[in-house]
Amino acid sequence: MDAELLHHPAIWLILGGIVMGFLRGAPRVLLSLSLPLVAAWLLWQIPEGIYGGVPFLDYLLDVLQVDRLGRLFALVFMLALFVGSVYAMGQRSRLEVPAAFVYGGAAVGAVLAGDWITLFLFWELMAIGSTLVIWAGGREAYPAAMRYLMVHLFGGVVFMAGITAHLVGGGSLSIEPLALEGVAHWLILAGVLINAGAFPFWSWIPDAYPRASWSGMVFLSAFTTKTAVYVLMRSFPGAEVLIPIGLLMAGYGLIYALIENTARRVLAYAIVNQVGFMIAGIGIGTEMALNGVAAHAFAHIVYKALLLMAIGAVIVQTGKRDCTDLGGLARQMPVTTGFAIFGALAMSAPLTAGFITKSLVLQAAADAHLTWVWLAMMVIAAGVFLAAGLKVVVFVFFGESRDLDAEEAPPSQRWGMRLLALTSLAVGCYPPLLYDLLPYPIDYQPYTGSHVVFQLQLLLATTVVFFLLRGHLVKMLGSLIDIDWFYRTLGPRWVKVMVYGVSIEIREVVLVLMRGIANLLGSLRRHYGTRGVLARTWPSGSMVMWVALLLMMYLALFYLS
Amino acid sequence: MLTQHFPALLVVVPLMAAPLIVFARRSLASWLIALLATAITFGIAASLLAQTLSEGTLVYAMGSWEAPLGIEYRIDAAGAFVAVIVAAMGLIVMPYSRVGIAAEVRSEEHYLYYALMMLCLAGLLGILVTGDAFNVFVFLEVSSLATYVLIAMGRDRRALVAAYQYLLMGTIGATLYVVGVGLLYLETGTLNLADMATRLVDVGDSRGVLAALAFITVGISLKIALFPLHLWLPNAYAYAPSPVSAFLAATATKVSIYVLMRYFFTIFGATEVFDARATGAILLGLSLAAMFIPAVVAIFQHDMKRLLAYSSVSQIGYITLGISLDSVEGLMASAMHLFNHALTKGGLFLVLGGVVLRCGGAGFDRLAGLGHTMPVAAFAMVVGGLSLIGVPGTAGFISKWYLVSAAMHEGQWWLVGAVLASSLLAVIYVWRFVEVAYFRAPPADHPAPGEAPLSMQLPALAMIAACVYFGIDATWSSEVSMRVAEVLMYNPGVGQ
Amino acid sequence: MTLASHFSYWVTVLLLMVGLFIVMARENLIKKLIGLGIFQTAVYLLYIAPGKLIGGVAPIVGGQFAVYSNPLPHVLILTAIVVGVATLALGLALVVRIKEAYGSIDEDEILLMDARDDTSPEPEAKDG
Amino acid sequence: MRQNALFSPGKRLWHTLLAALLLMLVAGLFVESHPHFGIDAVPGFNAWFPMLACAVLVVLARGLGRIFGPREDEDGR
Repeated sequence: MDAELLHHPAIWLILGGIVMGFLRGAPRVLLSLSLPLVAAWLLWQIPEGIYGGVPFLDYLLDVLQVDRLGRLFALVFMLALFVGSVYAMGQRSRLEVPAAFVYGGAAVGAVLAGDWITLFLFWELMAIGSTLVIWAGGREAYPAAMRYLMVHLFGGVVFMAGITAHLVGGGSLSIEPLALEGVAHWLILAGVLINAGAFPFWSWIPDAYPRASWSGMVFLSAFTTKTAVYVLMRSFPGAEVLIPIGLLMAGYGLIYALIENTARRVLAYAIVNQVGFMIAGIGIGTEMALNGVAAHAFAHIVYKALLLMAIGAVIVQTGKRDCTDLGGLARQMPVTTGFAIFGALAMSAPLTAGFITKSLVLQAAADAHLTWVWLAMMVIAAGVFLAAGLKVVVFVFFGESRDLDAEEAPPSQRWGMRLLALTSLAVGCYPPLLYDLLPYPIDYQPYTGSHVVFQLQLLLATTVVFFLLRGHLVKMLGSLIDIDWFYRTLGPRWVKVMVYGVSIEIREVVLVLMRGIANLLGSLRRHYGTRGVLARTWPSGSMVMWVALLLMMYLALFYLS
Repeated sequence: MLTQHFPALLVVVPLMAAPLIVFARRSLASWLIALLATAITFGIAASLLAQTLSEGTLVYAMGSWEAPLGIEYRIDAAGAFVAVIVAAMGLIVMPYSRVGIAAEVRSEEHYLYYALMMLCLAGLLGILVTGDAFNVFVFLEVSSLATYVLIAMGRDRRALVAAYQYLLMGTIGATLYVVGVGLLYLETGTLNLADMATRLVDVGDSRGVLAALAFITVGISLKIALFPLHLWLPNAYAYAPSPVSAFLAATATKVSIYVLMRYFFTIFGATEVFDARATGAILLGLSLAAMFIPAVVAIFQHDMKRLLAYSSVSQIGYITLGISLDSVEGLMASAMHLFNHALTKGGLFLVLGGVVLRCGGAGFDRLAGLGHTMPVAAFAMVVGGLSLIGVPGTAGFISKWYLVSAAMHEGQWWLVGAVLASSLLAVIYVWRFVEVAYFRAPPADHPAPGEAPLSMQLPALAMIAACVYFGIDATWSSEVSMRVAEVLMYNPGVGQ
Repeated sequence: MTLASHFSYWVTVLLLMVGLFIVMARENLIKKLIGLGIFQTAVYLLYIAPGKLIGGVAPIVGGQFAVYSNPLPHVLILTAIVVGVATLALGLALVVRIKEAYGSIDEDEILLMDARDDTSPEPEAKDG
Repeated sequence: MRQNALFSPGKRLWHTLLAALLLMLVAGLFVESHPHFGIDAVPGFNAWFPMLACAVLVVLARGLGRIFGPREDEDGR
């Protein structure tokens, strides 16, 4: 076992998170602020290379692999943890921040994992940590936390099935690009895509994330989907199937974000949209594209966290979550408003991180001469600015005041936002800060006249369209039926709408079917419940009958076969 | 000098401790004797495992009568492995029992409890060391009779009915086993398991052998509580005193599984019986049913003990699934899960025993708010629950991994899906506990309990900790399981 | 291979089935135990009958005896009888305790009483 | 009720916006660009294409909203 493993930042983060669970007050805040810095320093000390030699199952694991890509993601995660801790200093829940450290630590471990098994172990730990973060959101978050856990454990078992099949089939233990041949690789892809929020498992993001506490969602937005993006970059660069998958996610995210009324759900849909954008970028697969995806993962974490912090501050002040209940807060919370505007601009305006990263991916699509992909990405770039940027900022902070009781966000929250804004600005003004960390050598100049001008054209045009169509946008505010709705509430009303459309006979049949479905849970309880056929105390006579039956079956089968 | 008698001493020590305890009568004295006896037994079992691992099969002629005439004790890595599980569980339950039975067993019966535990231990270990088919039956009955009484000691009157029903079922199971052994005796003319395996090769595929296989399989399946022959188990586990539930959950069914493996692979494995007939297929079907149906039943329980009992039936399905794959990998996964599940379920029942002591019951109405009133116990239960699910970092994950790999080796993709889907059901029933313990307010009449006494908490936490330890460092357990599988598969008792 | 030559087996199988049927069909706990006893006794027959050879004598080594019966099954069954007696005794003792606790030895009645006692609430509906 | 949420940009903001856009369009004619596909060589492509796209998106979303909305569970309002 290599000594470097003692300096594994993920282990320190996770252990620190557990210790934090037993602390309160100042020591806890201090620990939460210092841990990410310590972890970043530790990571910086470890030279690139593979460290391991930990025996587990029948394998020797390379627990720690430091290379440019992994280090970049790990550093970004640490930044997210640090800024999130600053922002969450006032969080009353004793569970949330420690859980976030376990979660973030596991994410760091996953992106620094040198082999599939280590990756999977951290992957599952992330699922548990993030469930706890959602859980800390309070009583309303419990069912969502359970649904979230189920989706991720399901994704986990698919992922695990893929990994075991890959290893049993003689595949290499280290994480290398896979050819997408055979069931094993498809299972791995499916497992990762479930965590990325791809169809048909995308609804967990808007379902669970917005139920976390005001600070919880800031943590949640950073890790799970980005880790999935990272694994896809590692294992499936250039897999063409990822382009349609990513674009589908992006389109879904856009449309739903346009309609959604709850501010943080809008941002959750925007996460799906942007992750879809990145996945499409991975599908392009050129060095430029992969650089762009890695860089954009960073930029996205920064601006999405900034927007979520601003909305989180609003939730703390007003207790309201919906666009229709909010408005005119600019006067009461000017600083927060300023940061929110900056967050929206940081998606793609020049001088911010978003500008220097998004254009990389677009450029890669252009260089690969993928006309339709490039056009779609243009739409995404414009649409997300409209749906998640302009819409949220304008509906929440401007417009008529609703006489909400609100004050400016407290200093801890303002500091969190300030740090993020500065990060985005610094990287946007001096791109080499980020470009030098990218996995591949880069030769791209973001600040050319045409780039700046065309980007400004795009932003201004989108703003104009937004103001022109704002009436429509307001009218359609609401929530749409999503995939999760089908498995959560196959509501009787919806059934009626369906049923009245068809002729009488079919209606009868469908009604009977629907009644059957409605009765299913009841009958399940009858059979499986404590007094159900299968669960009650049986008279010993019937137990003996089973014995006799089984014996007969064995004898008959043995003699006949 | 003494070591050569270890195979016999493994049984004799607890067997002799029982009458000593009865003579001692005093609760404390009998406890001390039982503790000493279990400690010695565990030492013997551990040394036997070490010996069998390094030297192979150990043969001990009872009373120096050589095999064809006398009864021979024969222990190999497989038997010693399960013996260590059983003896270790005994060693953990004993210190726990001192306080653990105080609330559940009448004080004048305490010495009987210890004596019966010793008999049960002796019987279970006897099954593992003996090399004689009929002897297996005798030891099976010794342990079972002790078990019936132990269950009947539960303070609920339903314990009596549970014990009675278990007695009926257990006796039928054992009798069916004897019928099978009788038929084998008629076919081969020997009761020595090793000889039987050799001679069966010549006898081949006769009807008598097939009937014997059927009787033995059904008889042992009853003792294993393989679905749908599990009906006695939930009540037996639910109403027995907590230490007894823990001990039985970790050992009794496991020993029977060992017997089934022994017969399937060592005795019948030499013939074509297992391959040619539908044995594997039937076992596979029953295992799948066991993995799903009782798991769904567990979801709807509102008593933690019953929930765990049904979960046991479901987990036994995993073990028999590995057996039904009929491969070394599958057998290894089974052996692995046998060990890991003993750890997990034993630990969970031990923790629950402390909870029952404090809360006065294991019903969900009593357990509400446990996360606040007994945080350590609730947390331990959650960790054990994670192991039931098979979350990485717990022992359950290791078994799940090997089971999935074994199914992959056989190219059985759909089985992989079944195993993983079943583990999602476990998520739901474990979540039921989490929901009750953390989201519900404690009942109004709750006596504000506080944690269980240390003598109960430490053994319980040790088991749960072991559960995590063997989930992280599985080197030992996987190596030994592999040996066990190889011994069972390739070394059919014949020669050495 | 006539019916007569396998007479003992037929009896064994018949007794096994009768015993099992009594356990299955009777609700009276004591009658169930009687059925169990018959079931076990059938097994004794299964062992002992083949051991006896027509014309065989007790297994005493001596010049004048060429054919003798196999003594092992007898020994085994002695053990089995002991086990059977213990089981039956324990079963009857349990029935006595059950009678004390429930006032009945009818299994259906007892289970009905338990079901009535089971006042714990049905689990609430689960979502998710 | 919902209409209250509407934020109308004042005349000054409108004029600034339009002027800026116009300025950028003019500037776009003078900067050196590297069109890849042909369509992006059309003047003002980066302005009219997003406008068009956003309009289409909004229409699409309204249509979908009519079919799939509103949601009828604890999230629905």
